Amino acid sequence: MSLMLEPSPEQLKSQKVYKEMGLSDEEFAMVEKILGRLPNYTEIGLFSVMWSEHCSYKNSKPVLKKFPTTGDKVLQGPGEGAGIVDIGDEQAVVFKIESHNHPSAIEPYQGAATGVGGIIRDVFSMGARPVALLNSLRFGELDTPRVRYLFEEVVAGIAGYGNCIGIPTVGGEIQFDASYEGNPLVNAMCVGLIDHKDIKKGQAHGVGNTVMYVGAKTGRDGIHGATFASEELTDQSEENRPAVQVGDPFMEKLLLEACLELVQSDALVGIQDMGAAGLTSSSAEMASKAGSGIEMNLDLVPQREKGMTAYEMMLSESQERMLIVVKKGREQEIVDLFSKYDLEAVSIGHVTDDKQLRLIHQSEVVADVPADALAEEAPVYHKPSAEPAYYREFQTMENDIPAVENYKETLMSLLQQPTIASKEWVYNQYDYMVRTNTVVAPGSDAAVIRIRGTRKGLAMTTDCNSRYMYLDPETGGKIAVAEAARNIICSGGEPLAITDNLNFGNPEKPEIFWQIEKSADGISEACKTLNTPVIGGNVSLYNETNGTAIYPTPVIGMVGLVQDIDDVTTQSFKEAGDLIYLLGETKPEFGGSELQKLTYKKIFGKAPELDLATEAEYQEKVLAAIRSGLVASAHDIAEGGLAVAVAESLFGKTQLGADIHLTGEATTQLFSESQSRFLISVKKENQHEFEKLTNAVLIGEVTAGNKLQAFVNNELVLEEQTDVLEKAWKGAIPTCLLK
Amino acid sequence: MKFAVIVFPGSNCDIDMYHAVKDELGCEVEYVWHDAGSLEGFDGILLPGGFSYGDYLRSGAIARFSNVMKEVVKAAEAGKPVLGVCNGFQILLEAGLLPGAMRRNESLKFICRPVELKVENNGTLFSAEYNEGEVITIPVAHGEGNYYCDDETLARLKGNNQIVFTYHGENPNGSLENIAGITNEKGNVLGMMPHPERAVDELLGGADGLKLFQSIVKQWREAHVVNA
Amino acid sequence: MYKVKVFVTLRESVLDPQGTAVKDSLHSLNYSEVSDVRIGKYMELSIEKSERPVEEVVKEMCERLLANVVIEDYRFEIEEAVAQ
Amino acid sequence: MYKVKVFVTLRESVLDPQGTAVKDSLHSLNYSEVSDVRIGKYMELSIEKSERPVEEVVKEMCERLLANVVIEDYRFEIEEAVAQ
Ligand SMILES: Nc1ncnc2c1ncn2[C@@H]1O[C@H](COP(=O)(O)OP(=O)(O)O)[C@@H](O)[C@H]1O
Ligand SMILES: [Mg+2]
Repeated sequence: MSLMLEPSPEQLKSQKVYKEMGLSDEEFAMVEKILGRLPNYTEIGLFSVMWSEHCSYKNSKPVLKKFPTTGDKVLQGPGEGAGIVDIGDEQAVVFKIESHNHPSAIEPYQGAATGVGGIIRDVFSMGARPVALLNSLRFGELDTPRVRYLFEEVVAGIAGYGNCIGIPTVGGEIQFDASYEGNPLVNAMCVGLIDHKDIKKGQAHGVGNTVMYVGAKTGRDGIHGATFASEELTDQSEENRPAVQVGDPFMEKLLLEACLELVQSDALVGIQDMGAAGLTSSSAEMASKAGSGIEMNLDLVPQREKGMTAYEMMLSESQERMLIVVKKGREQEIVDLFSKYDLEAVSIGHVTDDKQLRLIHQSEVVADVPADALAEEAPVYHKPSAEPAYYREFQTMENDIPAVENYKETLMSLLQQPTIASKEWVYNQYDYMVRTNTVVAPGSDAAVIRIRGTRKGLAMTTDCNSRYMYLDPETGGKIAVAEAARNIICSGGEPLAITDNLNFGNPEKPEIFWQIEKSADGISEACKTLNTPVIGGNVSLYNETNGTAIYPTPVIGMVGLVQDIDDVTTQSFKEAGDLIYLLGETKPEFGGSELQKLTYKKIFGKAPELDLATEAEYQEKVLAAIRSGLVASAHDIAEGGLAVAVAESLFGKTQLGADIHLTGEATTQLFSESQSRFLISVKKENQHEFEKLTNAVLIGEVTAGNKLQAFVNNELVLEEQTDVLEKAWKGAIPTCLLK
Repeated sequence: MKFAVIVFPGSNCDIDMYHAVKDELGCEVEYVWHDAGSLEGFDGILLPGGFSYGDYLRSGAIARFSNVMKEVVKAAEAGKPVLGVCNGFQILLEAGLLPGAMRRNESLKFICRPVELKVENNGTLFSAEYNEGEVITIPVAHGEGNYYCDDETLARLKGNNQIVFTYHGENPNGSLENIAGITNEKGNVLGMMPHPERAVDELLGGADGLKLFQSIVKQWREAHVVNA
Repeated sequence: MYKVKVFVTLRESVLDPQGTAVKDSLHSLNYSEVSDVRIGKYMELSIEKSERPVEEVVKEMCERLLANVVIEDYRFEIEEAVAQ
Repeated sequence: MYKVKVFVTLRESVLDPQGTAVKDSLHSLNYSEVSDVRIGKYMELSIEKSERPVEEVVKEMCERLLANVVIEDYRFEIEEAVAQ
């Protein structure tokens, strides 16, 4: 029926139907040239999704080229479902981050849930067992019902999927800022473990081998999701949006277990998940990467709805589906394997040698296009870039120290800023313990999971301070990587590599493109100095609502190796009598700080400086001290400065307190957000040795007094009960939600 | 003593249960798939947590029809220890091996955190190693742990000392009379929402769950090993 | 073919946390006229004709699976649907 | 007083994992005659009379809270109840 409604190739061209699919006149002409004829409706659909920004990176490729992607330990860099890094003993860690921003803006629960489901598939499609999930979230200020709804539902969606499938959600970060009000960010990261011998790729080798479809049936949901993700959200988005995808974590749990059994079989040739652009991207990419072709009979595709067209089946983004290539003649084994998990595995095509993606539907060839053209030959655009006026102005500003009247009240207010406040309300909804490997649960700098059967552990974190990014994307980029690494170091791990998620506004605006370029420069430089290559990532552009962009938000996901689980260190002070040290220099740096925002309700000026050489040196020293067993606790000093860091180190152990002695200008000493600083506590008996290893300054002592006291220039400027501070910090987010 | 960990489609704490028994107790243990037709040779049956069949419809409602559940019923009738944790508890309720039913948590939110439990009855084969009234810390992780039963059933639970664990301090889910874990009348089937298998290793934050498993093993040894 | 609608509700005596939460939300949205909310499940089943009377089949399915009679009540409506 | 029954169901093309799981379970219990199951919500509300027409109030509540119109459809029935 609906086939008859599809426009003819001639109509496609004359009525410019391709424009609604997101293709430009030039791009349509390129397709016509590649094919040597006019494309039909299905074919132009394939091109439109594969050439969308989301799938082709046509606007971001020149930027991604800047990233260092290789290293001694990198087994798989960008280009597959997820990157892979060696961790010794023939084991490797697999990880990737991915965004689900636009779907979450429309239907937050399902948008977030399917985001989690998608990134898990990316990891197990490499043959890895997913062992942990993290996320990075951005919302508007919690003062409108819509934002509170988005926040609550996104958290519930992440929990709903992760808890059900049984992968612990062990960490993440959340920031609140008005720029995200209409366009929240939902980035999900998955970490997996694999033995080297099990590494699988998404490649369709071997002419005559069979292409099989496994997992959920295909419905009309999510058609043109990739294109939708590559446009700005407007008030009309509600109408244009594709049918919302609903996640089925139970289906994915079965699919996960079946696929992990499958990777042990030598019948398997290649495997890839059907993510964005579903059947189209998985088939075209698997063929293109292997230098082969694929022919599929769409009549055989398991369908959830009646009367689906070729176009609909190829563009559907129904969840929980995988495409696999298996050796010819071994299909029945695969069918049997999946049926143990109540799943269907269906042969739908075969590998060819002509490099074409050929589709047959109801006995007719409905598409016949070069696989490379879809997967590899999208145009690449070098967008113009222009330094924004705001940046020039901010760079000329002197450092401004906000006026503080009452240090205690200021600390209390900072602890109640939702960005700083306890995220317990969030992570208590996540099963962060399932699979019983979580050594450091959410709430410390980085999460740590042990690797069962070894002494090793993995430390992991996501970080990005978008305010610094906005003020100065290059410095902000460096800070994001440095902060992630600092979190790993403080937990006793050695940074291995990163995955990144570049969330930005519309790249067609030169000021936005400038932000993208500059932050990539900063990230690249930091990755080189800190020896953490980029092994994969994701790009999410067009994050704007009605013309206003979000803050630039290139989220960094980092994983580190804990060599010996005894090295695991947390941020909490351990015992009264321990000495408190500050490593790193404190300067009057308030640009983009929590105190600046609290005081002026806006941000301006320069971002804090970062010297990468100093950062690297300190990180090395702190890790050495931890590995020598000299450190009782270590905490990265970030939002809210030293005072907040000390308070956080006290929380969770109500009986403890701290006396801190500082010299200099009090506001700066307490609340500046200078970078490359660590708050470390050390047992008295280790004082001498610790001081030999680092040039950290002794600033105080952990007390039994249940009270935080800060002295500046020998004057007591701040005094409050630990439990009063903790209560304010814990209660802040629940209180915002009650309003 | 040899344990079976029953694996339903969607179980996800099976591995935790398996390792708790194997690594911390040093007992023999095997995974048993939901369609197994026999539980012969197993001395103790463990139903792990997770989301069997996605917990769609009601938690535990679909799993209780699995083939293996007939064998679990037989094992329970034969007096073998049967422990259901979290989803395992929900399945035991749906299967009628324990009285009552689960509602959604009062907060309507999934809740994951360590909670304090009070050992109400240390006279069961699951709790003998604890002291009566002892307060222990064990994590919960569930969305539907809000236990309910009618007055008559409650009176019977109390009368027979079937309430083994209650929440101490804050009740995380709104359950009736703070109930966290109950046995059947005979005392050989225990269902509990908190996860003792997650509390068997100080590295992961605590080991208060260990005594539960040790109670089962000790009891079995006393009954079966001739020279005990 | 029958189209069967099944309604499953918590028993009167059982406190309904979801219903309470929805009522509270409605009140905070100023729908003070709402005095009670109970939340249950609504299922639509398509059932082919078979030898057994459809009422008997549906009742059995409800008792065995669709409702938990310890805390839930159920009722159903059966419509005969015209085959397309 | 009105007694209002609200039926919330997933939109046609939206995947219903619950319905699928229940259908599969019914099949394995040998109810092979069941060809489709969709699961939705059923709510019973008691609403006091107010100035605004009750239809209008209920529709608004459905749109704002009771149904998620992005993926769900709703319908309702209103009965006037005799005050006890
Ligand atoms: N910001 C980025 N940094 C590094 N690599 C990236 C980035 N964005 C995308 N990539 C890489 O490009 C490849 C294609 O990404 P993507 O289309 O998201 O894969 P998938 O469809 O499997 O999710 C992946 O290997 C991914 O890691
Ligand atoms: Mg992928």
